[in-house]
Amino acid sequence: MAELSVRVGPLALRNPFVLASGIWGESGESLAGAWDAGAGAVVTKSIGSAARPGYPNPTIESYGDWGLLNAMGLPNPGIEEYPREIAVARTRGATVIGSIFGGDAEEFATLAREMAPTGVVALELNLSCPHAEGYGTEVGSEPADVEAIVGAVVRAVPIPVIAKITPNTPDPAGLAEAAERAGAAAVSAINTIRGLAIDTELHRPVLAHGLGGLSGPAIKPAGLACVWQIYDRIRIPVIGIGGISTAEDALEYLMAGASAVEVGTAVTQRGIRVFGELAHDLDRRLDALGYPSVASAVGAAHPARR
Amino acid sequence: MAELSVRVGPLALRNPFVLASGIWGESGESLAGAWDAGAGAVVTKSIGSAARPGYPNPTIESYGDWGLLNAMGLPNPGIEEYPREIAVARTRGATVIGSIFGGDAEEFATLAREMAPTGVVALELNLSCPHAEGYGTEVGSEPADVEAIVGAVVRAVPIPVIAKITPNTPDPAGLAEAAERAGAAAVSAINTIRGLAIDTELHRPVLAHGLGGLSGPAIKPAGLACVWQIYDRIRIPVIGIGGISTAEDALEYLMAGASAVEVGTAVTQRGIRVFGELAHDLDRRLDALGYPSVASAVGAAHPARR
Amino acid sequence: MSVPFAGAAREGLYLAAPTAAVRTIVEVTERVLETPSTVTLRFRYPPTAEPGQFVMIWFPGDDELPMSLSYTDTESKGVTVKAMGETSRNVQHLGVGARVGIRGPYGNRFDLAARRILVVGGGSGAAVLAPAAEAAARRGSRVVVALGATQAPELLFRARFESMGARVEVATDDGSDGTRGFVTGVADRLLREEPFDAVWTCGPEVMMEKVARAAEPAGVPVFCSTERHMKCALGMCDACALGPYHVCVDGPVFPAERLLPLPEFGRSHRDPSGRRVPFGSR
Amino acid sequence: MSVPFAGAAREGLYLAAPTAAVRTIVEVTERVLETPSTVTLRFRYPPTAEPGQFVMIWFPGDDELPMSLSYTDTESKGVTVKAMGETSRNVQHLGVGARVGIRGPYGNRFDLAARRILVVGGGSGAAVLAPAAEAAARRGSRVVVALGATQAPELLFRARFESMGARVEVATDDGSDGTRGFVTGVADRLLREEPFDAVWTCGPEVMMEKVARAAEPAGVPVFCSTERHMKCALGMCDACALGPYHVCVDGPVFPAERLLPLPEFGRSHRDPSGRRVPFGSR
Ligand SMILES: Cc1cc2nc3c(=O)[nH]c(=O)nc-3n(C[C@H](O)[C@H](O)[C@H](O)COP(=O)(O)OP(=O)(O)OC[C@H]3O[C@@H](n4cnc5c(N)ncnc54)[C@H](O)[C@@H]3O)c2cc1C
Ligand SMILES: Cc1cc2nc3c(=O)[nH]c(=O)nc-3n(C[C@H](O)[C@H](O)[C@H](O)COP(=O)(O)OP(=O)(O)OC[C@H]3O[C@@H](n4cnc5c(N)ncnc54)[C@H](O)[C@@H]3O)c2cc1C
Ligand SMILES: Cc1cc2nc3c(=O)[nH]c(=O)nc-3n(C[C@H](O)[C@H](O)[C@H](O)COP(=O)(O)O)c2cc1C
Ligand SMILES: Cc1cc2nc3c(=O)[nH]c(=O)nc-3n(C[C@H](O)[C@H](O)[C@H](O)COP(=O)(O)O)c2cc1C
Ligand code: FES
Ligand code: FES
Repeated sequence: MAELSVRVGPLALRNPFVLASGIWGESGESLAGAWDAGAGAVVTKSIGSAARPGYPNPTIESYGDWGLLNAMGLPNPGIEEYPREIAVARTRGATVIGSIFGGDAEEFATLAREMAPTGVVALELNLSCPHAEGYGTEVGSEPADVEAIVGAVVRAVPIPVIAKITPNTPDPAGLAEAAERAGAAAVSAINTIRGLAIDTELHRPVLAHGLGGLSGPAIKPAGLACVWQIYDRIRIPVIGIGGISTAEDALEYLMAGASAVEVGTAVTQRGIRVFGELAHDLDRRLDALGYPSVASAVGAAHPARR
Repeated sequence: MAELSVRVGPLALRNPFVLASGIWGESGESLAGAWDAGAGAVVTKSIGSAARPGYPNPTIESYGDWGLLNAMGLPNPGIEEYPREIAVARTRGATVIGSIFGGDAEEFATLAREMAPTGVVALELNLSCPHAEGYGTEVGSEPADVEAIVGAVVRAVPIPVIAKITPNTPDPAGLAEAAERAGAAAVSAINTIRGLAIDTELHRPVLAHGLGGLSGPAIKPAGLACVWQIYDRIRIPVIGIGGISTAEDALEYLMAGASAVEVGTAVTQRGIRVFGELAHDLDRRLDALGYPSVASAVGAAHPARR
Repeated sequence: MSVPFAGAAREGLYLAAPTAAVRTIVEVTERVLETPSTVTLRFRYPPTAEPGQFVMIWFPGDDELPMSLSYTDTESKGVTVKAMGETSRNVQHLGVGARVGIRGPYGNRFDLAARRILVVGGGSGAAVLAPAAEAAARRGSRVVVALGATQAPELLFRARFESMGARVEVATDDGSDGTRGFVTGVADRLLREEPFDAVWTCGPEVMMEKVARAAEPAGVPVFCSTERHMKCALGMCDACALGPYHVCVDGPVFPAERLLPLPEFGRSHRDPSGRRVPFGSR
Repeated sequence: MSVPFAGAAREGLYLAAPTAAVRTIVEVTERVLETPSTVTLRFRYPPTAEPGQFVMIWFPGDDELPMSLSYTDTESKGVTVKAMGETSRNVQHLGVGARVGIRGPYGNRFDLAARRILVVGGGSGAAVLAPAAEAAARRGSRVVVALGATQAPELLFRARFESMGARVEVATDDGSDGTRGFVTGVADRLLREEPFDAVWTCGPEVMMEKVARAAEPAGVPVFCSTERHMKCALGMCDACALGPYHVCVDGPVFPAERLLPLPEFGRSHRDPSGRRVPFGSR
């Protein structure tokens, strides 16, 4: 029985498997459901200043078992309504991390001030959605912007701030360093990879929005590369995201340097029970390999640790 | 019988299927073999100033049928020896595009001057290899660098210059614009996506170099997104690359705005005969959809064309 | 890994059939005007489907919408679309040869084991009930149908229900056929007249709630085919959340006993932004 | 898409068996010192393999190298490694329990149809010839072996060849056993002594070329198991180019008639950078 509970900077999680933002994250009941299924924490859908319907359908395109393209367009009920959903999840005992998105440092700070008092244990800043005009990658691709936004939020709220980094960049570690400089408690990576699908029969993009973001197994190599590079350049913890659907995938992330991981697309393949299964399988795998705890495997693939 | 021959700026190709750099590209006999198998043109391995052995093995990791991670490390016989390989391919009638990589504008220009007289119809500049220290993305991620390198080569040689763009960037179209400003005849996209694989049993990266680049079906969405975005922002033609293994994949690229495509990893899945098959299948597919030529499908998915 | 992105239904609810998550473009092979406001589109789509399941159907240039399969049992599948908002109104004008995108089928199915079934349909609800009733009748079950509409010409699939040998009782808001008023009244009466092993219902949620409450005293289990705004249909995006469930993978068919305890059942749904919106307020 | 990244052999050459492209970590279950400079490592690796095929074997911390399977017919596969450079020297010290990465098997195989086979092995070449000869002998073919080495203790798999019922004739450079000199001399003599339907050879390329030329007058087809620097083993990176072929997918076994016309056969190979290097100049 390996020790599954982890610390991610100031956060204590019962296990390293966190529900990723945008999956089961609009309603409090769903967040609670993911928690009940065994998630170590749950991240809310990214919440903005006002209610947003998101893009029209089609919003997703599937590639069988290796990938999923989506352009939801950051639908969310808006910061005014959303606290009641967090309240539902909290009543059920869930450890909730609030995700927010904004167009600039000020909007992020305002959202943070409204989200913090709801009892979320930390805020994750969406600096990385690849398909939302004026948000996400558009405000999170330059270290200076990341530093400004993270700094503004850190100054605005007393709870830990996690910067969620884009993979659509030559230097993810540079963005992570900016977040660290600005006082982030942790960095999470990655969000989806910018992608497009075209229907040749109808000669048009499949998604109503055109561009979308790829998630699922296909992006695991990219996510691992980002975590690997970031781990070498910052001292705050990294949360690994991207294509995790087995305990083995998660262990790759841990060994690459992640202190915890987020799981998204796998929920559509394996159902929400994936959280309980991942924890169980990781436990057995750590035992087999002789690691006494999740923490002891973190960064194990880096030369200094080998 | 759709018209398969295409023009890519000043280049005339017998069909749009070009052998991508790094695949069958070290020996003249292999280049000739790809040409004989039906490729519309063949791109050489990226050639540098001196012979380079590349990274030690393992240099590749396979993900079953959806992707392949490699870190060859730009092995190549060096510009002094390589012209004899080009000569072999040219003797056999192949349309050869020479690929070069360098650490700065000057090195690129020098290589270009040595490569141009070998009879290559164009030069493709590798501004995008994601795992070679001092080369590739490290010199091709900033528009200013791209502009300087492309400009130096354009001034150095009389033949068309193609800038091969990285997907590991927030704004591929910005890099393409820089190439256009500097006088490139075309832009090609994409190179591989930075990636990593970890062996949990041995707690170390699988590839000897650690970081590598992902190719194959998994990167098709990313390649299409880049071509789509680039097409809207430049007037010179785009060559689409990434995960093309069927005529349908190629047609997606054409409709996204590519005037031709390069095919790499599919050679390991379907053998070199893939070139003949792609041309045959694309012909039938264009007929079925009522396109008289490859050219008539280029950009067909863009709103202005629908 | 071998499980495609199919949506994974929760244990303890019905089994969902394995689904084809990848989109296919199909051509409309047949178009039938069922009522003045409702059209059926048929198309060749080979994946197996069960009565109760739905597809995501993409009307290129317009929206992609969830639609129950009104024909499930051959390769020639069908959807029956009622004119509501912009997209479903546009659909009324699609002709043979039109191309639409299909993914699915998604979701669970009606359990066909019951021997005596009361079917209660309101509006376009008959679209999903008809193939289920047909399958049950074919297995020898007794099927009784309470069918409601605003007015006589809008009674959907009346002839189809009759031709499967079902007893059909109708209600119209304007009394132009059958009982004047809501179909729930007819359902109440039928529940008193005959013994049933199951009630299947689809229609406005308020109607389904009434049916469910009416059947409670008799102890007859009620199965409701529910609707929520849908985007992914893969149990991921949370758009279709209904209490702890996701209609796209845990439903659309739920036993009423699971729904009645939910504060939102019959009262509110969520708009595309995820805001809770009371029914009737849109 | 269903074809994994397996390497796709060219039409007109032998069939390559479908391969497992994904890497597996296995444990060494047995270690046998075959000669003073050669060790066999056995490990459990279930994918089917044919005599002639090779695997890419990763010695973590060291290189990944192509190695012929010296044991192919059960789940307990094996490779037999001769000490050459740094990695293969390190391999000599690997013990039971050591973990190595395997992908493959790759490449084609020896054609077992011939009834009378002359096997000509030099140095570690016997590693790939032994399982092939074994399989042929088991099918009832007559197997005659010409085995060469620098000195008697280095004669690889001599006992193994003998125990399969083969006639074994040896040559050593120093005359410490059998004929003094090259194994090609022995092969020449055997070709004159007996009729053969096929010659199989593996060893230094210069040796194989000699064998091929010697068999030409008699009209006996010769099959050479060739080596080139390998990286991908998937027919992609071009490292293993040999004329128009890629040894990893079109070979490693080639009919000599395909090789003899190539200017580089027996003369040059390519170093890891792709430069053409004459044999013996490394
Ligand atoms: C499981 C399921 C099965 C359905 N089966 C049928 C059927 O067989 N026949 C039929 O006519 N209709 C069916 N519907 C309803 C259908 O999906 C549409 O809601 C309806 O056609 C109106 O769409 P619209 O775009 O024309 O309306 P709009 O003007 O866009 O909106 C009107 C209302 O339609 C609903 N709606 C719009 N988009 C969606 C969406 N993506 N998902 C769910 N609801 C949406 C919303 O409640 C909205 O308020 C079903 C819905 C679900 C969830
Ligand atoms: C299809 C094939 C089957 C082989 N089967 C066997 C076998 O059964 N037993 C055996 O002992 N050897 C076999 N070899 C040779 C083996 O792969 C190595 O070349 C040898 O072990 C020397 O490796 P090293 O790293 O110790 O030598 P190094 O000191 O690194 O180099 C010595 C020489 O080995 C060769 N070499 C190094 N790396 C590679 C590589 N990746 N691919 C090919 N050659 C390389 C080069 O010619 C080099 O000049 C086979 C090679 C091939 C291509
Ligand atoms: C449907 C969908 C919606 C998403 N919405 C959000 C979001 O609102 N905010 C965010 O930061 N990331 C969002 N993401 C990205 C995920 O949180 C995650 O970073 C990404 O999907 C990679 O992980 P995965 O491969 O496990 O899905 C979304 C992903 C998907 C598939
Ligand atoms: C083994 C391998 C080697 C490559 N070498 C080069 C190279 O030398 N120069 C270059 O520009 N791209 C190189 N690439 C990138 C390919 O040219 C191509 O951009 C990429 O693989 C995506 O296409 P694909 O999915 O069809 O393989 C290489 C790719 C692979 C898989
Ligand atoms: S539509 Fe049901 S969760 Fe997305
Ligand atoms: S090793 Fe044969 S082509 Fe790469």
